[in-house]
Amino acid sequence: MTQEFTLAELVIVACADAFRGNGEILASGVGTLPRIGAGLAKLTHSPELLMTDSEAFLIEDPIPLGPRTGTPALSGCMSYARVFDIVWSGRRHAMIGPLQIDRFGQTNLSGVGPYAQPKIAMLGMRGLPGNSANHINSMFVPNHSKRIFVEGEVDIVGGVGYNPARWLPGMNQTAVDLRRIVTDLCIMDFEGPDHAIRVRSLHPGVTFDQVQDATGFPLIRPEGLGETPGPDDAALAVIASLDPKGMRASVFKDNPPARRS
Amino acid sequence: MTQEFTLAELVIVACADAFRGNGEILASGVGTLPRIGAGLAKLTHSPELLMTDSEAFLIEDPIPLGPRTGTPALSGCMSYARVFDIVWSGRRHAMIGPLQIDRFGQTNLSGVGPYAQPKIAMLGMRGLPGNSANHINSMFVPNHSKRIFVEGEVDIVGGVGYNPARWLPGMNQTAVDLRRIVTDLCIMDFEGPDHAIRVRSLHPGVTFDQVQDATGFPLIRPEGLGETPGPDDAALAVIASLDPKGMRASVFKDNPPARRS
Amino acid sequence: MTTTFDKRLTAEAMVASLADGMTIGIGGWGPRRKPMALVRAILRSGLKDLTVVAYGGPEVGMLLAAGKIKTLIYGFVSMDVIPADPFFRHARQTGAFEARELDEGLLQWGLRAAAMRVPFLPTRTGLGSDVLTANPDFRTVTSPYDDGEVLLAMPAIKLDVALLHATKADRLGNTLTMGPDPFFDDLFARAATRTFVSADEVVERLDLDAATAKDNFYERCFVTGVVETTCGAHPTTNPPRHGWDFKAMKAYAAAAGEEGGWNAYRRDVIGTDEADYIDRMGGVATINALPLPIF
Amino acid sequence: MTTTFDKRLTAEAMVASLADGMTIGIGGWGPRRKPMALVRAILRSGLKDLTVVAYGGPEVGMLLAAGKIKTLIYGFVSMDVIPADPFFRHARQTGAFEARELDEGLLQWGLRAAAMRVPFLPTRTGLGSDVLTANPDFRTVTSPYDDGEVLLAMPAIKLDVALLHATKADRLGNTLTMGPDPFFDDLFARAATRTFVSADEVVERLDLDAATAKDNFYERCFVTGVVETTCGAHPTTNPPRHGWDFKAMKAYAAAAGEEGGWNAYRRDVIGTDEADYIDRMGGVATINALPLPIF
Repeated sequence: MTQEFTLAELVIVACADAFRGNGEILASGVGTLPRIGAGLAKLTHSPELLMTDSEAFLIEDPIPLGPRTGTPALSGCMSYARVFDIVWSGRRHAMIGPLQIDRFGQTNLSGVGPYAQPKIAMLGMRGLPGNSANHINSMFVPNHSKRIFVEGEVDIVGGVGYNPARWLPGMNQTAVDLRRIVTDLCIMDFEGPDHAIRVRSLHPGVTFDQVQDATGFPLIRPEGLGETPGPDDAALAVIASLDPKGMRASVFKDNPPARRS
Repeated sequence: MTQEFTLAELVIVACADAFRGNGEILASGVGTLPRIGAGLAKLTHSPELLMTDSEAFLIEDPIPLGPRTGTPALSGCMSYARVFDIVWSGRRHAMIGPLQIDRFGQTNLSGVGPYAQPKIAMLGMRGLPGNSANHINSMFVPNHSKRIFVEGEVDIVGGVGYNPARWLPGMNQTAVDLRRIVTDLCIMDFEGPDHAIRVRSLHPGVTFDQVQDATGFPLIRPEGLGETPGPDDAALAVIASLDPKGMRASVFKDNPPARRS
Repeated sequence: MTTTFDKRLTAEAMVASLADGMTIGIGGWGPRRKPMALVRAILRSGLKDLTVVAYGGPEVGMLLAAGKIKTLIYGFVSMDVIPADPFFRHARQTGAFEARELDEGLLQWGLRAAAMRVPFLPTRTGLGSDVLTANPDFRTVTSPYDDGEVLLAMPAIKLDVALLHATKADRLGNTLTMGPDPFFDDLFARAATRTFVSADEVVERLDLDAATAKDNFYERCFVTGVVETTCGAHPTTNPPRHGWDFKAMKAYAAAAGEEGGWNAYRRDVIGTDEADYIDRMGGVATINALPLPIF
Repeated sequence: MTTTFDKRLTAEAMVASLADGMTIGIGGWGPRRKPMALVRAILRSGLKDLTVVAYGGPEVGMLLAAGKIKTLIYGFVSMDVIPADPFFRHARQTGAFEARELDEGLLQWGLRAAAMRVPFLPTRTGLGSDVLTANPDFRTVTSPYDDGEVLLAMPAIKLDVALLHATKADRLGNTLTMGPDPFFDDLFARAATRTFVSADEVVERLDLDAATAKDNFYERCFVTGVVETTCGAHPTTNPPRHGWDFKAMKAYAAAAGEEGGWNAYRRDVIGTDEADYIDRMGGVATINALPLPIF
């Protein structure tokens, strides 16, 4: 019998699954759960993934979160100059948590409100325009809501998506490749008509209507929409090894179990 | 009283003088005499010059020719990737020995004869197009003759020069900066009208007519054309320290004295 | 016989050589290896109307708070452990400066264009995004080959001055920068007309070996002056010497929440003298004991 | 639990995966760190009509002598101590291949364009020269900015395959390349659809430290296969293991002066088996004792 598991652990498995079958690319999971998810992928179904020590080097053994003992064995270098070489080559899959996401998959990290004078300014575009134009991208949303899944376009388009109005003749958008959106309610993908966002699976105890109500644009509901699969015992053991201090318990308020009551 | 000196030593001083007042640039003297000349410049009038160990590093103490004892102290890196960064930045002065030179200062290292099937093929263009389009260049010619200073254009233009027919509207040729041609007969420069080649000084015992007769195109003879200055004792000592095995003696047949008899 | 040259100068002399309205690039990355002592010298000066180009850390918030920046060209501004710099946020939200947000990769591409002396470099990055809104002067270029692809023509970001921090330098301008990542200090130096480098230690001559020679990231012909300033990167990380000073960064960020906070911070923390600043921060030994962050 | 993968293969299996007419980039520089064992495997095969891209050393002359090359894209072909390769000269003088001479800097710029997945990169280099004669398909591009500068649009040099030599590799495709200069092996790898690396030693797992990790020049996602071939760079230099084999290069060059020289060289020196070749060259210990050249 499988152990009980938490929503955070369910989400980690969903994040890991996003990296399955990507081939030999740099898996960049930014934030606690995507990072553990990428490590889980590499340690189970996708050993070919490249991964960093979260600073400037490549490693083959994913590094557990928290204080380290000793120096990890390195397999290569991933200075920022090399990061852009990899990004522009297309050999990367980044999973980050944007401030806003729209129906086209466009994402925003810059701020809320008009570009010239945003109501809430954040850090800037960071690598979103380059990531989105060049390699696979996924998103992690810890609090699925209309504040994040906005009705119109995101206020400031950092990450590009499938909005035809933003692409002019002659521009090559073939490298835009949005994969998964993992939230606290469900997994979504871009496999609807014309890359429309589709609910791929619902987390245990969540309904489609709940998800739709928390989203600012209409979602595609596929035939036979099922439940997000959770971790097996082996996966839970790997997760525990990647997060020995239990940092995953503090991502969601009160660290709820995977199944909503 | 100044010691006797050889033609090779005279030429070394002339090469060194080409690097005077260049500012802080990479001085690349290719071949025995230009290399000693660059070292002489750095050790006397132009300490600011950058110089390599002739492989992949920068040094501050010019490395004597011949077998080394010990490892030189390095001041930086000059891998080929960095060489092109420096070349394109314009911070270099290269002095090389081309196969052919024409009245426009265009140079050829590729071969003699038509490009499609040269009569004599050499190594290829090497860095000539990039060097000549980006930074200061000078030339060393050990055997001043019409075979090298050709009548028409060089057969294959590697290094670019001041031939207006080769430059189309909109192209930026302002970085083309040809300085000196040091030969076994004289020093020439590009300070004639429209960068025409001018005899700058004659080596002791050489006449202008001798130079003109050995050149495939008309040369400018300036007012008060003088004699190429030779090394003083201090310079001879530096030269000896840079070439302790006397490799400079084998550049010209029978290692003649500077003054032609 | 050999004449020689010496690039040493003080931070104050460096600032005196700058002019209002200049475009200044600042090396490092976020809260990592920033030439903070040089920035503090600017904060203590009357310099203004600057265009600043940076992968921004605390130096950007400080220069904004002090009203030094007219235009900011940046991929982000962040102190990592304090993700959003409150001085930056406030300035951005009040439209206090012209914000030219770029993708991080575009910023280095623009510096590379300047370094390679070409007017632009083509890329797909930025197309389809509000990079084009943020930078209305950006233009596209069409590939002259059969693909006919339309690309962003990232314009060269030419700098009047680059400010960088190194571990060690010599009076000739040779530098050694330790730490796992060069970031883009080399491109900042190559893109600039003049570059000033602060270093924890300035020696007569750097004698490097094959392993360390590569950590001289930019040739000394790109270095105009070197400033000896021990712990000059404080409060940012400067491996292997010291990590960032979280307490100091927190105190700086907290100042933004107080009435007249910047003026007090400027007066009481930045002060009028770098040696006093280092003393106030606990002194060299304390700063060099700051542990390196783990990620 | 962890599944794994293994990129080891033989030089023969590598050659079997190639096809006539492919564009093959060869790393190293002149007589330095050339993947000669992989080249010898091609010489022993029926492969033909290749487009070869290289900073050419002896591998180019050999492939030309064997009639393998249809088109050569190159900055130069030289063995340094033997400046002009007589097989190359003969082939060039008889018009035996399509010669696309480039400036050395243009070659890396074209590889970089391919690595960055842009159709071209602009430059002044090549303008005014016969690079444009040698490459009649090259076009110019006009800066879309006010400068309106006309530049050469160096087209991306996309490679079907890159062949490189490393000091050490692991079965996952991680590599360690020692020696003072990386040359452009990283760009060859990034510009290629598939990359094969020969290494003097292939281990289970490379465990590098911060100092050596930077000498993994290209990430293993760019490495398709690794071939263990001790002294595989012979007769070219492969620091720190060994210098070039002047005697062997001289014997190769001398073969060009003899009637049927290449056929004899191909039969008697290259032979049919790499292990026999290394034996004929004196064996591993002798080759590893070849002193590094001094410049």
